[in-house]
Amino acid sequence: MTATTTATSSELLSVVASRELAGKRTVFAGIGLPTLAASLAHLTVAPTLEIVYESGVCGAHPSHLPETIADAVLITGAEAVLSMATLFGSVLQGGHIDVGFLGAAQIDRHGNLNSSVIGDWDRPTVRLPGSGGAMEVMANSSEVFVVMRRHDPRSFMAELDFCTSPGPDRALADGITPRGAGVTRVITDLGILARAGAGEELQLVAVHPGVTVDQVRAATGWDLRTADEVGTVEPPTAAELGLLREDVDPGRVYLR
Amino acid sequence: MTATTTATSSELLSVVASRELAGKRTVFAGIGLPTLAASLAHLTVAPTLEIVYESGVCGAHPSHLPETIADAVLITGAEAVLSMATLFGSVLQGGHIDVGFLGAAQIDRHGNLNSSVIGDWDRPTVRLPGSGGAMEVMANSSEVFVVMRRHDPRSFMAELDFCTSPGPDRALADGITPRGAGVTRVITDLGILARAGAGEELQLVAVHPGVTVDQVRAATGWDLRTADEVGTVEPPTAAELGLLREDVDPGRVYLR
Amino acid sequence: MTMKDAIASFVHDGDTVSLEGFTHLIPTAAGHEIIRQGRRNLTVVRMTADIVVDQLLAGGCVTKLVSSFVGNSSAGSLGELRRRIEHADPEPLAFEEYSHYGMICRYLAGAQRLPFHPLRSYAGSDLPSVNPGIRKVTSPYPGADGEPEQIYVVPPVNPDVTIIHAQRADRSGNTQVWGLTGVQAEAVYAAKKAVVVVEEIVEDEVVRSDPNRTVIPSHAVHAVVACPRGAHPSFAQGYYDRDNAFYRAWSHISKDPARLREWMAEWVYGTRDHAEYVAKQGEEFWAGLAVGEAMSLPVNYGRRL
Amino acid sequence: MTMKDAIASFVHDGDTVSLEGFTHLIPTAAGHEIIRQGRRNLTVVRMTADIVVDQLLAGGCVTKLVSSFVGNSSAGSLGELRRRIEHADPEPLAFEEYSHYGMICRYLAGAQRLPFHPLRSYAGSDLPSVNPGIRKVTSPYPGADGEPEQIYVVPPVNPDVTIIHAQRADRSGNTQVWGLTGVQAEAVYAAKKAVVVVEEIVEDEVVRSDPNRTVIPSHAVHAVVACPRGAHPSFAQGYYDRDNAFYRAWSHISKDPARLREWMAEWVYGTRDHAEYVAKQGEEFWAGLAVGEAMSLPVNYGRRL
Repeated sequence: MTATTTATSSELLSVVASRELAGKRTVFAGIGLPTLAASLAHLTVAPTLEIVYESGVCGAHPSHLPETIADAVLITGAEAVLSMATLFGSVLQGGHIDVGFLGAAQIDRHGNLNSSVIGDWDRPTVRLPGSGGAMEVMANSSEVFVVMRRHDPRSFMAELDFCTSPGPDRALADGITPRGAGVTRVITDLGILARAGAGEELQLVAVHPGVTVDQVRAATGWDLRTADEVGTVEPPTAAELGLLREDVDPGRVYLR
Repeated sequence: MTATTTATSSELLSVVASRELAGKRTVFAGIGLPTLAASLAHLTVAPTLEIVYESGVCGAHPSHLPETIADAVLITGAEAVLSMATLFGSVLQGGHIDVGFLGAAQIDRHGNLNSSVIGDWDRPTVRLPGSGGAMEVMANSSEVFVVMRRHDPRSFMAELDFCTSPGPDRALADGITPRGAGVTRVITDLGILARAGAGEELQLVAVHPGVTVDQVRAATGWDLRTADEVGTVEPPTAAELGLLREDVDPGRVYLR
Repeated sequence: MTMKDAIASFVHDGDTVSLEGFTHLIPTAAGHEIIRQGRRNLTVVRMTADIVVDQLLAGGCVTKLVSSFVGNSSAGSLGELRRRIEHADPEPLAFEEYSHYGMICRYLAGAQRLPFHPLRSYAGSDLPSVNPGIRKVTSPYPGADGEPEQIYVVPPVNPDVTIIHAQRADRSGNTQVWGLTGVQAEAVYAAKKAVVVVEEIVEDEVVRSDPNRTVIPSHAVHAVVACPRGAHPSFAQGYYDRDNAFYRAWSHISKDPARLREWMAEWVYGTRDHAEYVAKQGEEFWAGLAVGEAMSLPVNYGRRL
Repeated sequence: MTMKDAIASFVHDGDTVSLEGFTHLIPTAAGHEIIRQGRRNLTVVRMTADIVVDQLLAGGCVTKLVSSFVGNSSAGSLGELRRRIEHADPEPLAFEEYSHYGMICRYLAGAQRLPFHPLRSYAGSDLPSVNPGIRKVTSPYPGADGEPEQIYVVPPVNPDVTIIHAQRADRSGNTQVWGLTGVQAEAVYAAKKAVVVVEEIVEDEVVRSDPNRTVIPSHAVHAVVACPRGAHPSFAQGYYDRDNAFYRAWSHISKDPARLREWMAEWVYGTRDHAEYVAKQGEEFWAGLAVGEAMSLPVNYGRRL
């Protein structure tokens, strides 16, 4: 019943991420792969999952697939729309988010993230958007999942150019205990890295079919640790792909 | 055109207080004499006056005279109803209130107020309601008016049993500069006491017709200072009384 | 969930229980059920400790009160509370006293998981001398005069359970309130568990037609209880008016311990639940608190064409 | 008040100007009028520095930016902003960088006249090393482990003027917003003056039929400007949809300085006011952003009988 050969990279990442949401209650997600993953999880492994959007929307029931986290279709028919002070203060910092999804330009072995600059902050080679709410998602979600479309040494770096969103190890070194475990899963086009929380490095726990451990190590900018047994990711099933293609994103807005 | 002989004590206090609101924009008022004074001022000396209620109501247009600061008739047809966090945080502490009205069981020469206990806090002779929002009204309004129905030494005290709501002198002694001037007017059944702000004592600036300065000094529990020229309060005019009786409180709910 | 089950499940002896609702939507019926179930050693957190708190005290449920106003609205005194505080009769009451904004900031800090919340009151007041929870912090930024600036702070409050009353919710707990919204949302977010008592449980479509009206989303709610007229003697905007006569009467009832015991025996212990309390008042009584219609004009949320 | 008069009266060279609206209700028309009037040396405060900020930069109005997100939504980059920051081209841009909640807390502190606002982020981030405004305070209460607890704080922001866009207001400035309400109320309360731009000015009765919908009361508002479609290319819930095509186009327009100058010449300098900008787009264009009806169900506020 598998259908790997037909799964695109977006489909693969969405399906793998969706499985990691099994049994979760609340997820803080941006538009794109995280929403696809959460929506699929809602139909499969996490029937009571609620997606909370940075814009303040809780319990959205969109008539169309949203194009932004603030799309009008997310608001009409939603269960609640909160002010940003309430969303960031009471919901996120208050500790109501199980899983936060984050992206980044660079990630290091402890799951610290850079979304601010390439180069020096003062006169960067590339000015990226910055934190937005990423720093708050990292500090306050129980755990964070990162989805990276391209696993390569320019993104998986030994030293970040700038740390925008620090994991718990950096926070503890700064004298402050954060609520969350930081990044616990990194899902890439090569496989899955995982760590349990403070004090741990990301390690390779699974590769996609056909990918070797050496390939992943070569694509990682630090000396990547590997689990005692590196598994193989179960390819997307026909059922998962069917739901994703027919129910979640029938217009193929994100399933490029 | 005066009609002193017919004015009750409530009418007198309301009219005198209303005149002090000339030109003011926002007043924080409880139900009773303060609302009567503010409503009359709105019709006379302060046409743009807005009454803000502790309950969160701004710009009320009640169909009936309200019985409490949270009366349903204050909400229906109001211009805005705010959460208490916004009302106390942004409106009051934010510095949007020109005049706050406060009552108290005891007041001292600097306009510090006690609304907590008679006797010791630990085992009081009489447990009074406490601060409510009084402490915040005192600290954050530009100035505070106090209306006291009975001017006597048990209320006008040299030493408060407990200071609930401190004026700026006590705040400054505690190392903190408050926004407001504290109590600037005390309107009583004998006359009007006034002070400009920090560093000043309340002094007698006017008496009601027929009241002597000595009478007021005898009714005050400290050695009351008097202005160089103690005036006589202009009695309520027929126009003021007419508005109060026919427009503000036609049911004579508070004009006992 | 029934009120009986909700109180049995979420309020335990020794718990810290927040009951909020500022004059409007006071969770009285929940308070009565706590009394009926005989809870003991509760710490009650409530900004305006009024009739329902006096009743909980009379029920022997409360050993500690955290509050910023202890009075029967503007209608008089709370007899049982005054006996407890003034005479330790029948037993002492531990009292942690704040101002209104102090309480609001405690809920804000609790809801936001902050170690403290700053506020511009308390300077020069005697309250910090009797409440060691009220402390000072020096700002790391210079004040207006260029000198170091101090400010008072209050600690977070995180009740074991917060109980509020609201006009309506859907089955999953998305709660809508209009009129005075008070501090209910902050009190719910500050709590470990939250029980929402409502005038009516409505269809999902009703709530979803106006998501801005939802002041508390379902993820913060652990039980929804339908209990019409459960806020009496306070009011529910658009449902029934405030019973001002009862507020005035309470000062007299509570002043006399014997009369208070009789009232409790008849109206709390003598009724099985709030439905019986409502029925006992009689339809004529409720007709006297009925309100007419003043409907909000609808707004357009828009639909993608 | 006209937009022209409002900007002339409330925005001065050198001012600190907050423009808020998170994706929804972005005050674009106000930004364009600031550019037309040639304001200089502004400090712009905006959580999501997006198209309108890139345009203000291109207009030469801005010397300093205070923000937590500098990007063209999820649609790409801001060309002018990146040239200013990456190459100081045509001149440097002072940039004070925060996170989203850092900005929200700055507005909250500004609105509440607090010397600082604590928050549970920034620990371990490199941001405090490039922004000396982000500092630490030691809590006067012990932490969970009984040891002294530290927390980061941000300073208040008090803009000279905050400009927001809203669906509607009455003549005196009572402002109603639905859908995403963002941080607008806090940004208005934090400011010394506030200008509210609305899709429509409505009769008093409309606002007063639903006072809970009023997110900003008139006492906080200094000018009300009617400017339909003034939030384009962002959206106004229930009035018109987001112009996603323009967002995508902006990355290309702004990437090329010549093309950017042409766009500015045609659409900002080349239009006298927003009405002309709207007319120039043409009715067909606006029909493409039209939305259908999804009306909120009314609630009863009640009337005393």
